[in-house]
This record gives sequence, C-alpha cells and structure tokens, in this order.
Amino acid sequence: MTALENREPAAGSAADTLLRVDDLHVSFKGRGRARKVRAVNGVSFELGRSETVGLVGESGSGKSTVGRAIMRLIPADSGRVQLDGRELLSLGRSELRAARKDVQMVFQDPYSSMNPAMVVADVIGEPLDVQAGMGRSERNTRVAELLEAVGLSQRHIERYPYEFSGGQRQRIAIARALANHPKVVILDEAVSALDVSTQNQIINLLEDLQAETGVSMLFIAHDLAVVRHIARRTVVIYLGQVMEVGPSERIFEHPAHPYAEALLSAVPVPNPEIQRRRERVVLRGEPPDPTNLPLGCPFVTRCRYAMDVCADTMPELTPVDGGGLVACHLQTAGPNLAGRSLDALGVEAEPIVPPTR
Amino acid sequence: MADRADVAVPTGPEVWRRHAQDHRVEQSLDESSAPLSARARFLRRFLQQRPAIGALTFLVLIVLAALFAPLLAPYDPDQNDIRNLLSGPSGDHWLGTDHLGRDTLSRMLYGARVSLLAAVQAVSIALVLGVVPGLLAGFFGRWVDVVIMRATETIMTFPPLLLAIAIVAVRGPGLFNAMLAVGVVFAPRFARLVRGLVLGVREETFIEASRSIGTPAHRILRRHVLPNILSPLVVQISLALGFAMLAEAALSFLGLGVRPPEASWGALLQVAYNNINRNSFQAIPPGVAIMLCVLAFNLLGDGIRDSLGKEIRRGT
Amino acid sequence: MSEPPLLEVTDLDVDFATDHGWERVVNHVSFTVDRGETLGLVGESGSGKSVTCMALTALIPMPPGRVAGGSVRLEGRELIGMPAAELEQVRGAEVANIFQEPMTSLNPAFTVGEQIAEMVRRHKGLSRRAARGRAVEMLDRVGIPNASRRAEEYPHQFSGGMRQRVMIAMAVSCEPKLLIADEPTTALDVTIQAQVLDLLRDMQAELGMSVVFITHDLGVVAHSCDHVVVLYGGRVMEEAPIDELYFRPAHPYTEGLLTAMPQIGPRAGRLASIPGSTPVPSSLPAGCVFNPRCPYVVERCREGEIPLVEVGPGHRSRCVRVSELNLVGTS
Amino acid sequence: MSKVIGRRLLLTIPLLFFVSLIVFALAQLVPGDPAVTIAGEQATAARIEEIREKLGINDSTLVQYGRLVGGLVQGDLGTSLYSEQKVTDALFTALPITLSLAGLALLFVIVVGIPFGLLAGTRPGSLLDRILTAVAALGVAAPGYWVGILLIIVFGLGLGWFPTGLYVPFGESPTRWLYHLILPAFALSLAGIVEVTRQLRSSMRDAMTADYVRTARAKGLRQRTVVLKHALKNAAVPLVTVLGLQVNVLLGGAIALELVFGFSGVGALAVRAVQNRDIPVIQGIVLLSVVVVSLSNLLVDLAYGWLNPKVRAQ
Repeated sequence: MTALENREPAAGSAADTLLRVDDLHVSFKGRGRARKVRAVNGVSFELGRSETVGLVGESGSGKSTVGRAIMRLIPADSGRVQLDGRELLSLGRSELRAARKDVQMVFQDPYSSMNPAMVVADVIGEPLDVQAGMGRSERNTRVAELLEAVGLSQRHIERYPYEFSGGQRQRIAIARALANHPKVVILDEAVSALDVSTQNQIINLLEDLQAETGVSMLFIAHDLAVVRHIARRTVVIYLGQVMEVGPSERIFEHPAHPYAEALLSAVPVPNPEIQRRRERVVLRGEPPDPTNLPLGCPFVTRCRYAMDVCADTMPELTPVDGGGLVACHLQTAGPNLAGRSLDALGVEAEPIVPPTR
Repeated sequence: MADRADVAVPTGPEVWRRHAQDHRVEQSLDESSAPLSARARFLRRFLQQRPAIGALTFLVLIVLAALFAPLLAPYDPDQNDIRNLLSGPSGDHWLGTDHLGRDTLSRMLYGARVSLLAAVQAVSIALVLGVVPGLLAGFFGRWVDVVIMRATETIMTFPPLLLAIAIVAVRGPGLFNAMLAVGVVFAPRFARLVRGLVLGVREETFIEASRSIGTPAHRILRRHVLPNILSPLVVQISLALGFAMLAEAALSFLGLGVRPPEASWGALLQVAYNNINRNSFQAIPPGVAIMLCVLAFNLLGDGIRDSLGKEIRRGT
Repeated sequence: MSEPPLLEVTDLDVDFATDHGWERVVNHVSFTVDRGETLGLVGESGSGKSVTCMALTALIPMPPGRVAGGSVRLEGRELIGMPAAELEQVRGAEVANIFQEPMTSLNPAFTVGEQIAEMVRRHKGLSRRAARGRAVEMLDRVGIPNASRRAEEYPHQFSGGMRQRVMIAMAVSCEPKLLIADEPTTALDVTIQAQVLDLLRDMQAELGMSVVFITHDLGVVAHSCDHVVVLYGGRVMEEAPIDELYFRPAHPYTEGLLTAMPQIGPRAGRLASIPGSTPVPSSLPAGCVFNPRCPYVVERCREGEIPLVEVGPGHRSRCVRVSELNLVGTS
Repeated sequence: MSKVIGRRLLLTIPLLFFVSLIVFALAQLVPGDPAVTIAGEQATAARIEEIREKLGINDSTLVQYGRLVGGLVQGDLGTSLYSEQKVTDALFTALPITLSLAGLALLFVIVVGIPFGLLAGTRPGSLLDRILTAVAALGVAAPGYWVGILLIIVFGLGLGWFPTGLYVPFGESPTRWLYHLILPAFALSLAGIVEVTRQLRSSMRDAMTADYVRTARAKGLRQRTVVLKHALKNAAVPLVTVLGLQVNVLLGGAIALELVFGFSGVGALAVRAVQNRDIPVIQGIVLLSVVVVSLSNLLVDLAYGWLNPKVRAQ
C-alpha cells in the first residue's frame, strides 16, 4: 500500500492529474566514511493539467533533488513517477530520450546553464534538433517565435549568451524549455538569482505562457512569497519528507504543520507596523545531520509542540479542514485538532527537548 | 513650483502594473555593435596582447628561417674551414666558427629545423598518448579513471629528464628516440589536464540542461564538451612546445639526442662547452636562441589564455 | 539633536578604475548614524550600497578603487585620509563589519577561536590565554552550544547559520560603537535568518551599538531598521524614518520597490515590477538616473543634476516631481 | 599525523610494484642482446654464452623478474655490466654529491623565491612586480646548464672568483664545499626560484582579494599580520605543491649541471650508463630517484594537512 492510496481525492491531489510522484526515495553516498544521505525520503504529490504546484523547503530539504529525480538526471532508489499514466522511472534509454520531450526544466543559475560557445539560435534550437529533427529554416522560424513569446526580439537570434542580462538569460532558458511543447516544466529556483523586479517580470511571463500553452509547472523555490503568488497548491518539505500539502491559500493563511507555521512566521513582512505587532515563531537550532535523522518526525528536534510520540513514529499524512494533508501527530495522536489549523490550538506550548539517541 | 499640476497624478500599484505591461518587450541589449563569434572575440582580445603578438611574430620568423635555411645560410653547415677554427664573429662568419671551422650561423639556421621539428614531434606524441586516456578518464570516471590516473601518477613520480634518459638508454641515442622519450614524459601531464577539463565541463549546468533535453552522449561530447576544452588545451600545447625544446636541447647537450654531425641548438651548446676555454662566445648564440624560443612559446600561451573568454578560461 | 551623530558621511564619492578610466560608483552620498540607531541602506545589486560602506573604513581594494571626495566623521574624527596605522586601530575596535558570505569570510586555515582571540589581543591587549577565554565567552553569548569545544574547530565544520554567528561574535568581541552588517542574512535560510536577525538585535541592545544594515530585502529593513537610505545608481534617492518610507514614500523608485515586493498575503493579480534593469555606472542616463524606468517621467527629469530636497522632518527625496506626486506606500 | 604517514606508506606499495615493473621492462625492452653488447662484436660464442649465463638472461621472464624483486627486497640492485662494480656502491659514492647540489639549490629556491613571490604578490602592478615578472619570464626559458656555462665563463674563466668544477666533500671542508657548489647550485635553482616566485605571486594575489583577508583587515589587524598570517597560510597550499615538484625538477636538472661542472654525481653516472647501455645502473638510479621523490611527496602531504584543516579531517 502506498502513501497516496486510500485517501479522498479532494485532499492533496489535483483534479485532473498529469504528473504523479509516489513515495519517491533518493539517496546519495556520503563523502568518505559518512553514511548514506537520504535526500528524498518518501515524497508523494500530484500535479494537475495546466496547474502550478509550488515545492518549498529550505536548503537541504531535497526539493531540487525531487526535480532532478523526476527528470531522471539522478537515479531514484525507489518510488514511482507517472506522467499521463506512464511510468518514467523504469523507461529504457531510448524511451527516456523520447519522454524527455514532455518534461522540461529551467535551472537556477542563468549563467552556467547555457554553453558560452553557442548562439541563442543553437541554445534554444538544441531541443528542436535533438527531438524534432527540424530543418534549419524551419527551426529558426520556431526559435524566432519562441524568442518573441518570452519577450525578446528575434533580432537577438544570432547573439551569444554573454550579451544578455540574468533576467534575459532566464527568458532564453524558458524558451528552450518550451521549444518542444512539453507537458510539464520544472522550474528549479528559476527566479532566485534575480533582483525583485526582474523576478516579477519572469513570474508574470510564466503566468502568461501557462495561460497560452496550458503547460503545467512544478515551481521549486525557497521564497515563500513567490510561491504564494504563482502556485495554486503548495507542497512543504523538510529533510526529504512532505510536511504539508494543500491549497496555497489555506497553507499560507492557516498552516497546519508547526514547520509550515514557523517558516511562514520567519518571513519578514515589508511593513514596519505589522512587523512590530506580529508575534514571530523563531525556530531554535538547526536541521539535524542528514546522515543521522531522527526515527520519527524529522522536525522533532526543533518543534515547539513536540511530544514523546514524535521522536519515534513518523506521522501519516492526514486530511486538514480547508483542504490538503499534513503529517503531524498534533492532528492524529496529540491534542485532537480535528483537522483544523494550528491557530486553533490557542495555547503557547513549551518546547520539549526530544530524547537523543 | 510654477508647473504644479492641479489634477492629481495617478500613482500606486496600478500605475506600475500598466507601466510594466507597456514596457514588457522592451529588453535592452547593446546593439551598437554586431554580435561577435567566440573566435572573433578571441582575435580581438588577442590583438591587444602586445607580448603575445611579439612572440608570435618572432616564432613565425624562426619558422621561416628554418624553412629557408638552405637559401639563407651563408655556408654549408658541415663545411670545414681549417683557416678559421673557433674564430670569433667576423665579416665572413657573423657568429664565428666551431672547432672544425664550421660556420655557426649556418649551423644555427639548420639547427632551428631540428629543434623546432623535434619539439613538434615530442608534443604530437604526448598529445596522442595523453589526450585519449584523459578524455576516457574524465568522461567515464569510475575504474577507468582510477586505473588511468594511477598510471599517470606512477610515471610522474620519475624525474622527467631521468625518465627520458632511461627510455633513451633502452632505445638507444638518437633524435627520434629522444623525442619519443620526451613525448612519453609529457603524456601524463596532458592526460591529467584533459581529464580535469572534462570533469570541470561535466559539472556545468549546461551539460545537465542538454541531458534533460534528451541529447545523446556523443552529441554532448561533440557540441558541449570538446569546444569548451579545446582552448585551454591549445594554451598548454604552446607551453609544452617550449618545454619540449628545452628537453631536446638538454638531451642533445648530454649527447643523447641528435647525432653528429647534424646540428641542433643543444648539440651546438655541447660543442661550445667542450671548447669553452678557447672560445667562450660560441656558447652564447645557441643558448640565446633556445631561451628566446621558449620565452616566445610561453608568452604566446599566456596571451592565448588571457584572450579566452572568462567563461572558458577555467582549468588553465 | 543635542549630541552630535556617531557617524557623519558627507558627499562621499568613490571611483573604480576600468578600461575606460575612472568610473564613479558612489556619487555624493551623505547620511548620518545616531548612537544606538539602526540605519538601513537599501538598493538592488549594483546600487553602490556595499561599496559605500566598505569605503568608510577604507576596506575597498585600492587600487582599483579610490575615494575621490567627501568626508566620513566618526565622533568628529575624519576617517578619510587617516594614516593606515591609525585606521587599523579604528577597525574592529570602533567600527566592526559582518559580511554576506560567512563561508568565505572566515579564514579556512585557522580555528574560529583563534580568529576571535587574535582580534581581542590586538585591540584589548589581552594575554593569549585571556583572549582565548574571551573568544569562548563570545561564542557562548551568540548561542553556539559547547562553545569551548567548538572554539577549537575550523570554519568548515560549522553550518552557514553557525558561521554567521561566529562572524557576529567576532565583530562584537571588542564592543564596537558601530557595526556594519553587509547583507548578513542573504545567504541563509529564512528560519536561520530569523534567528540571526534576533541575535543582532539582542547584541545591539546589550552593547548599545549603532548598526548600518545593508540589504536589498525590504522585509528585513522593516524588521530591523529605524531609518532608511535608498540608493540607486550610486546616489541617495530617498532618505526617511522607517514608517515615513513605507507609508509615505517620496520617490517613485521607492514606490516601485515597495510595489514589487512579493507578499505572503492574499494574491493580488499580476505582480507589479519596475521594467528594465539597473544601469551600469558607465552608461548612466542624463538627469535623474531613474528616469528611463520611471512611470512618472516628464521632460524635466531628463536634464541637469536633480537635487536632494527636504520633504519632511528627516525625510529627503531626489525627485523633481515630489510635490506633484502623491505616492502610495505599503498598505 | 601518524595515520597520514601510515596511509601514505601503504599507498607507496602499489606504486613501488608499478615502478619495479617499469624498471624490469626497461631491461626487457632493450633491443639486441646485452651479452653481445658487453662482450663486443668479435667475442666468441662461448664467451657470449658465459656472459648470458652470468646475467641470467637464459632464465624465463618470470624468474628474472622474481630475481629483480628478490634483490630489491634485500637492497641488492645488481652489478654494473660495464665496471663490475656493485650498483649500490656506485650509487652511494655518487649520491652525496647530487644531494648536496640539489639540496643547496632547494635552499636557494626557498630563501630567494618566497620573498620575491611575496613582494610581487602583495604589490600587483608595481614596478617591482613588473621587473620580477619580466626576469621570471626569462629565467623559466633559460636552460639551467646554459646558465651554468655562462656563470663559468663570467665568474670562473673571466673574473676568476669561483672554481669551475671539482666537488669537495662536506666532511673535508664545509667552506670549500660551499665555495665549489655555489655556481652550479645557483644555476640549478634559477628555474625553481622563478617557478616559486610566479606561483606565490599569483596565489598571494588571489588570497589578498579573498573575503577572509577583507575580514582580517576589517578586524583591524596589522597589515603585516594580514599578509604573513592570513594570506600566506592559504597561499602556501599551491606553493607547497610547487616546492614538492621542485625536488623532481632539481634531480633532473642536476644531471646536466654535474656534467658541466665535472661532478661525478648520480647524473653523471646516469649519462655514462646510458652511453654504455649499462641497464642495471640505470635501473638503480631510477629506483633511487623514485624513492627520493616519494619521500618528498610524503612531506608535501604532511604539509597539506597542516595548512588545510579540511584535508586533515578527511
């Protein structure tokens, strides 16, 4: 029985599922004598047609690893990734090459993600050469079309990447990703390296492109405000595990997981008055060593509501009022919140020191 | 203020949204000049490197002198002149003569052929023996990498000149054997360089981006890896040519390279050294020639490196 | 204003040498920092905010940089042109710095304890032993568990957040009067950022320091600062007390930044943004440097040098249309 | 620390195995019959057979290799084909000369190269930097033995300040030992001085622009402390690499210089052995130099551990 079965469809899943990630596990061999680093530890979520899902987490949460594993740029230990019902993880080499047409990626660093020796026509044209086998003139027509679509002039077709600014390069990377009409685009911290106003331009562009082409987007980011804006649903992960998933509106207004609550509370609000008034939850300590995770909930070492049960049992994903799922004992074994958000708890719980092992 | 507006100017988020919408496609790009290809950018930067230009000019002149040695040389390089043994520079013999009365200038010109050719030979051998294992080690990694790298480490434990001498000892003295030895000594250095470059390029996101498109491995190697390691390799080839000249000169000086009466600059130095008590001047021209050539290869290499774009300068 | 300000920067000009000669990256920047106050220095990348602060104690590399003019007074003493040996006594002891990258800002070859202790020995003249003790005490004060053991460890054995705590411990170890924090939390995760911001605030209260806080994040400014200077193209665009800036901005650029700030609150349609990109020092436009990106641009904006004018108590703006525009701030 | 040494020594075992194979291959690859070479073209068949027996060439390859390794383990490197002298004896006579020459040259490299590198690296673009860079460019291009010849011409034959040859053992007279070694050691060290200057210059330049140096300056440390403590310790990592490689280069360079100055060191021995195709001597010299180079590599690794805590942790 996998994590996603046996659950009402309304909870954490999309209406018309396009991409389904189920119980994904990815690990790396640690350096030297260090043990295995379990980067992704049973992550499941779904992405609907023409939907944008945000995947948020801090560094070391495994969010980028999820994206790369879906793309099969790194091997997964176990789990399933289905695109339109077709399993991606078991595809053979040539099938995989063909399937890569449907899932594309935009990377964080707009500078290293393009071969400096190629002109824009070749950068954007590469997927067309490789996948579509287009003739040169046909290809260049399509490249010009794509440039236009991402807000660049087709006069730039023979220019080199070094001539463009970071934001412009990211537009080129988006054009490259869209070249073969993919079904899904994975954006891995695609706007993190940009200034705020450039960031907004790119986000607006992505929304326009989604409206035009109906492409689905998995938006991986650490910036909560950006995810709040672009994603209809959000998946919050911590140390390779899903803590909470659900409609962005609900999560951002009434987080059900203590980690999501703390994460949101930590984001400074650009308003001095609110900033002075608001009570912040400042998490103590730092994430534990990823080679030596707690048996139970990975968040137990920093959680202010931690109970004894949290230390040795990982809670199941449980439905929450207002939509979505949360993996927290407060919802199941603890003071019964009956599927409500954390604000309902009302009491200021003292953090307990989890048993060390 | 005089022009103060009576009607309030609309302000706030809506204005900015509309403003951004109006300027959506206005992406500034410096279009004052035509786009330059990587090669054109390289050439433009290279032409600004005065020492490198000087070095290149010098090397071209030396190569021409070597090519046209029969036309330029005032005497037959092997012709003895018993009336002029170990003479100093004079109108007849601009650079004097050696102990057999042979004209030093003529021998220098013919020696340039030998020295240059030997350097090219040694570096070509080193490239053939080094680049392929380096590519394999860098691209395949795992045990291939381990084996190849261990082998290069072992070879590099030998002092280079000593290893060359040992190889000459086995194969017997002679220019080709000497250059083969120098090539073998150099090969592991090229192997390591190429491996490092390949590893560096492999880490780049653009390789990952290309893989994610579904680009087959051979195309990645051809379109992404090779173009990005070629330029740093050229830099090293230029430097290696200098070192090979030094190595040839050393082996010939020790009597393990070129066989008499053929001349190379190292062999000329040996003859000059043997007669140093009678005429010290003869030691100057071949030494200066070697030094200037090596210097030129080094300056050229530095110049090429400095002309490469920042983005492909890694690893050099 | 009975007491003179702690730091008084007047008309500071900083140039950098380029292929085309000297380029001005900081142009006539002036501001003051009062005792115990936190001043925010805000701007996008390339606005000159870091260079300004590094020029205060001559930390910019010279060459290629140079301070071309202006004055920096710390308690009335002029720092520009101060002899190097004297300036070394000011750095660390009176003006301390924290930098953005805690990873590269600590020396990888020495233990963190040694790196704090050497500074204490230098400025406080403590013995080797006493300085060690002080280093451990400081590490403990910034919340590093097992301080005496961790003092013996090297920077690579610390996480990003812990390294920034080490930097803070080091910076405040000689109880400076002024702390310059250059994007101290930009490289950190939000939950760690919150810890570090709180720590900085606690240390400031404890030691009564003044702080200059350099950041591009208006959320962090709202959390930490009393007074704000907005920089663009190496110039001061607006300067205001914190609430004034957020609720009554007097420069279109500030309005644009506030509008573009993505918010956690309910989603409000399309994101606003400032079109175009920040100018490079070599090709600044004539007139107001912001005019090519400004929605309120008129003919007057494109000519001459725009003066910085007083629009309220402690509130100044470099905009010719400031009296005509009723700019909207944060709601 | 002892752990590092132990692991290093363990790693040397496969290396020595490889080296013994290569050394063995040297002898096997010699074209023609070494017995004929030794006996001369006119020797009788019986005489040649006698020599073959003595050399053990008639045994199988495996037996021959076993004998080589067996000899190595007992410290026996065989006998010279030419002089009938034991190879170990020949090496031990020649080694002090070469070590004196290379050691003094290494000292020059360190005491001249490091200050030059520091001066050039901390004042990039200054007149001094430009002069040093120009001299360095020439120095790296000039063959050491040629510089040796020039020194003989100027200081020996011309000015008569220094002797132009003859090695005096240290035990006999330390001052005359030094006096006779100065010219060749200087000529030998030139390339190394240049290499160290260049390397230290560039790594100091990098270190001086590093963030941690900015931090050190922001802490109000004296410029001297910033340069000699914070920058130098980090810049020293590539410097140590270069110094380690110098051992290799100096041993090679010593060969020609010994010839120029008429020292009968290992280099001179090697050249003579090559001319005579005296394979056992060549084998011995190659093995000896590998041991010396491996020892210097060990020192380099230990230095890395001290300079770079990250390496130590692994």
